[in-house]
Amino acid sequence: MPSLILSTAARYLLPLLLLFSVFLLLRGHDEPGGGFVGGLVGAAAFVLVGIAAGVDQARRLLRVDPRAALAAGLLLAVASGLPGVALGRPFLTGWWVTLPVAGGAKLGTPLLFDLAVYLVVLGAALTIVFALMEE
Amino acid sequence: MLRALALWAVMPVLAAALVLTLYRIVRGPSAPDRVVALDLLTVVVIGMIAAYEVATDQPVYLDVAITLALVSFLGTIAFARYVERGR
Amino acid sequence: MSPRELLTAALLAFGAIWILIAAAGIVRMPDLYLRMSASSKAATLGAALMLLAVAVHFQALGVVSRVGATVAFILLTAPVAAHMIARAAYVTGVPLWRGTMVDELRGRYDPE
Amino acid sequence: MIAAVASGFALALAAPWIVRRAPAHAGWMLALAPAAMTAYLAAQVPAVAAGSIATAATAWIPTLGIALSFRLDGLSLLFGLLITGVGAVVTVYAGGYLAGHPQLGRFFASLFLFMASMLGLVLADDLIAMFVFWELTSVSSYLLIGFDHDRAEARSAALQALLVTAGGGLVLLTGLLLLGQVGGTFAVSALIAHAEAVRGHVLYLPVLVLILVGAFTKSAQVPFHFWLPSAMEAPTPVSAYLHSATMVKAGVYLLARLAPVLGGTTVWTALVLPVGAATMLVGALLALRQTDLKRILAYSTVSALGALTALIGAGTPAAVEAAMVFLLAHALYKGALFLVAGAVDHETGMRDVSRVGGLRRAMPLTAAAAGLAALSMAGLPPALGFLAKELLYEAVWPGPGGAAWALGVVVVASAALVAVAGIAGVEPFAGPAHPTPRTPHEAPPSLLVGPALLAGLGLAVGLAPVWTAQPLVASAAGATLGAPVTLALKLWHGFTPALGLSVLTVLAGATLYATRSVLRRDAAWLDRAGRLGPAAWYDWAMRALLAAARDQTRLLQSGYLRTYLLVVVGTTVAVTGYALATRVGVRLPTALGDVRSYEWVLAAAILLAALGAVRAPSRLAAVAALGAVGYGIAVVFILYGAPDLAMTQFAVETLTVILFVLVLYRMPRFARYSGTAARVRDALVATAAGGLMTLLLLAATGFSLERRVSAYYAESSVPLAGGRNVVNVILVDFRALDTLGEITVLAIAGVGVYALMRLRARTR
Repeated sequence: MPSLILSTAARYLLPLLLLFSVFLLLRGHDEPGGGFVGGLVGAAAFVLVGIAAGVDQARRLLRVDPRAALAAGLLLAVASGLPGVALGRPFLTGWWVTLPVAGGAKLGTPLLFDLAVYLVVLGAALTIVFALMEE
Repeated sequence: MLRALALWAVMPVLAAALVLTLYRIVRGPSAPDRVVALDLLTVVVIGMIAAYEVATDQPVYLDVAITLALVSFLGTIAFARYVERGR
Repeated sequence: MSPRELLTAALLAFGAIWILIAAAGIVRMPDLYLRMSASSKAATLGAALMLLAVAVHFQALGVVSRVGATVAFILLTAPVAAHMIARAAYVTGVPLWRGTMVDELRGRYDPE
Repeated sequence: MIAAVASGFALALAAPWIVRRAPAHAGWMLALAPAAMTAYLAAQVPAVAAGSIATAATAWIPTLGIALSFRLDGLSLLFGLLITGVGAVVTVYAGGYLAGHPQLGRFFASLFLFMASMLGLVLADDLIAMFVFWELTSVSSYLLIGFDHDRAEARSAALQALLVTAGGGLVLLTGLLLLGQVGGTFAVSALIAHAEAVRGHVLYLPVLVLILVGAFTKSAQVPFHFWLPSAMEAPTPVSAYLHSATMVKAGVYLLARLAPVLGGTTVWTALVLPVGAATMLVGALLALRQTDLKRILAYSTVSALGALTALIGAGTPAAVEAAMVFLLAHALYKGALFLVAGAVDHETGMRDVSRVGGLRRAMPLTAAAAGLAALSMAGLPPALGFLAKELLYEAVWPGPGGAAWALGVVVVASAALVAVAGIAGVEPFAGPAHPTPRTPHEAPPSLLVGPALLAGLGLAVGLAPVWTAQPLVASAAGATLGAPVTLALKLWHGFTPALGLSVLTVLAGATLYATRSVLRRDAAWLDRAGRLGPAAWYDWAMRALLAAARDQTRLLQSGYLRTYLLVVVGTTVAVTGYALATRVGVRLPTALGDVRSYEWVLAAAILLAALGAVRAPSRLAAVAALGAVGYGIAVVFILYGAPDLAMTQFAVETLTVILFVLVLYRMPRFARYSGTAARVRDALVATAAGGLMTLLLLAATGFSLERRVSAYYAESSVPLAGGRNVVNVILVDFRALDTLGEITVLAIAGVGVYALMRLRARTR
């Protein structure tokens, strides 16, 4: 018996939560945050939808199966280590490139790795929660 | 002076609130009592964070406060849903 | 003590006192629903005041925006949470206080 | 040499493919390789006889000083020739014997795996390399004994053989490692130089005993002999090859190879000689008792192995020379007799000696080969066996110190062996023809060439020992004694007391042969003795092992999550506690002064919440209290300036609450299951675990941490990794590999839960 109030609140809260989660992820390198907590907050957002509107709605909203996110995360993590090897340095060495856009914003493999961690944490948490939620 | 005030005046008050909340968590006859107490606990902690930030002149803990606010809301909702289902 | 510091101190103190009142309410009140009325309202106000103190104290854009987001978030989620818990409690039959004068909801609320 | 061993293994891989290509004459084609190897080794004889020793080595585990080094000297050459020569003959024989068998490819693969590993064993100069090949032979013997695995007896026999030989292998490994330590090197050739030091070393006895046990299990000496007769479940070519000519002689080879290092002491003779003699006697007597052709030959092999061990145990030059000649003779005639037994079984479908007879008319050539081989086994003049027996008697002749009992045992055993030669070689072919399930006719050529060649070789070497065997045997004996030896092998030794003794033995053997049926009946008491014998011990040990396993599983895998947790937490506390107490020493906090007041309150709050969780009346209360504890710890993180940690802790805490809530919803009503005793025990374990963690943390904080590490991360966080948040930089850049590990664990947990839930859903 999902309560009407909760689902409406969820509809407003979800974007805020997701925004905050990505915000935490991207800021992780300089300010407190990072892949782990970002992933957790992201998972919390979808759990909220799960509770408010039921698991199927949450799965539809996620559009991709949590286990796929899990796998993609792990793959990305390993992939982000490869450029280091390509440069003859040990596996997972950081490699940075300064993008011309936004005043020389720097994009580096550690950020990719952080994103990978985000995906894995999100995937794992949702896999578990959705599995438990399913009747 | 402000920093001392924040630390030695406001913190004890919050500490007292903390103890009262814990009393309710432990004794609370029904489950929802405990959930409400836990919710209040979150607010007390947010208060502590705010006081601590002023005391240490460090704004960095605000993110912790946001995360806490977001996430504890979820805890309460989950509890509520569980209590509704009986047990 | 510059006016800014005075304001921060006042806000902090008031906030803390409101939270203390909420905690006292949660302990002294006889039944769940009264406790909730005390705690959700007072605590939210208390936290908002203290966060405002932080904003006043630092007066940096980053800080103020984050404080604003937090306060907005708390104002949005607290009532919803309180509603959910009260509903759950009422539905599962948590007893009201003996001295309750009238229970407008009885009989008119169909949980299904 | 490495090429020879490597090609052996390559052949093992190629065999199945070759069999599929040309099933009809696979045997012949595959036999070419071992034949080529024999030729190659034979070509080495003159060089080796002249004393030159070929070596080849490649580094294998340099850090441990273990190299895959090979060394071809007389002893290895003799064994190498046996392995490849008999191997070639057996391959041809197996091609015919198992013609049309669906899994012939698998048979040849394991056969060549065995040949290559046996060759590697005899050529290896490094103890560890030799051990690896040793174990490989045990494994391939397991594969071969259990070849037709649909028969239960074959499977149990294979398992028995594996357990006994591999068990011995373990003991051997310990011995070899100890020897390596004592001798300072794993290379056998180098060990010989340190022989004095090894023999004088305090660890000499344990090393000797361990290695002897390994050798005795492999060469089926008395307490461990029971696996060989039951290994007759293997197809006959395997019995002929492994369990007579090569594998069972690996133990003898090991003793011979290590004799210069370990031998020569009174302990060596006191241990090896009696065991060998006892095995010789037991094997011979039991052989008389059997009726199944292959089991008779198996027991006689046990006896022959006993003789070889005894001779090497004696250690005198005469004994060693006798051993080498006897080794060669035995391989030839026993191999031939086994192949004949296989032919008889193949043709008549029966192996019971008492019910088979008069085959000489139907299988003349096989009969001839069998007769020749029996001649050599019985030790009659023209055959090599006679020469071997003469040398055997001269070696054991009680000189001034020699033990008279040894001669007595040897004579009795030899007499029995003569009788066995008659039973195995002559009885099936002599006398009137008996009805048999399949009408016998001459064996196909592939089954004939084996016995004929081996028996013929036995005769040829006997007639002209000087050119054929003398250089080989002399260098082999030299390698065993550690000193070059000159040897004059001649058939006729003149009228020596040894000759008189052999005539006596032959006569005794003939009488035994004549009264064989009587012997079989009244030797029934031997079976009763068998029940108490080692075979019974083995069965008892097996049953005891299974029973212990069952009890242990029932105890530990009780199915209750509670017991698992108890065991896990209990052991961790015990082990870490012990380590902490002994190494680091318990360090209680002394300076409590600088703890601020609200930190006390926080600590009290966390404790109160924890107590609340423990005494909670309902599951939900417990979860709520746990949530409070989690929040308390997060506040501690905040107070000590760790925003990242605090955020993660809050998030994790809440998700845990959510998970709990979801799980509790499915649990049955809450009731107090455990009694007070259980609760007290759990409380004790929990407090112990908590206490341990506190002490660990105190100890950790007590250490003067290596400031350099944190300093390095702090100041290199921006330049190297371009990030001011050191915690995250460490997580994602400096220690990214650890994080990779952690997220993999997380992924596995996620998938694990998913699988469990999916499984549960389907079973409902």
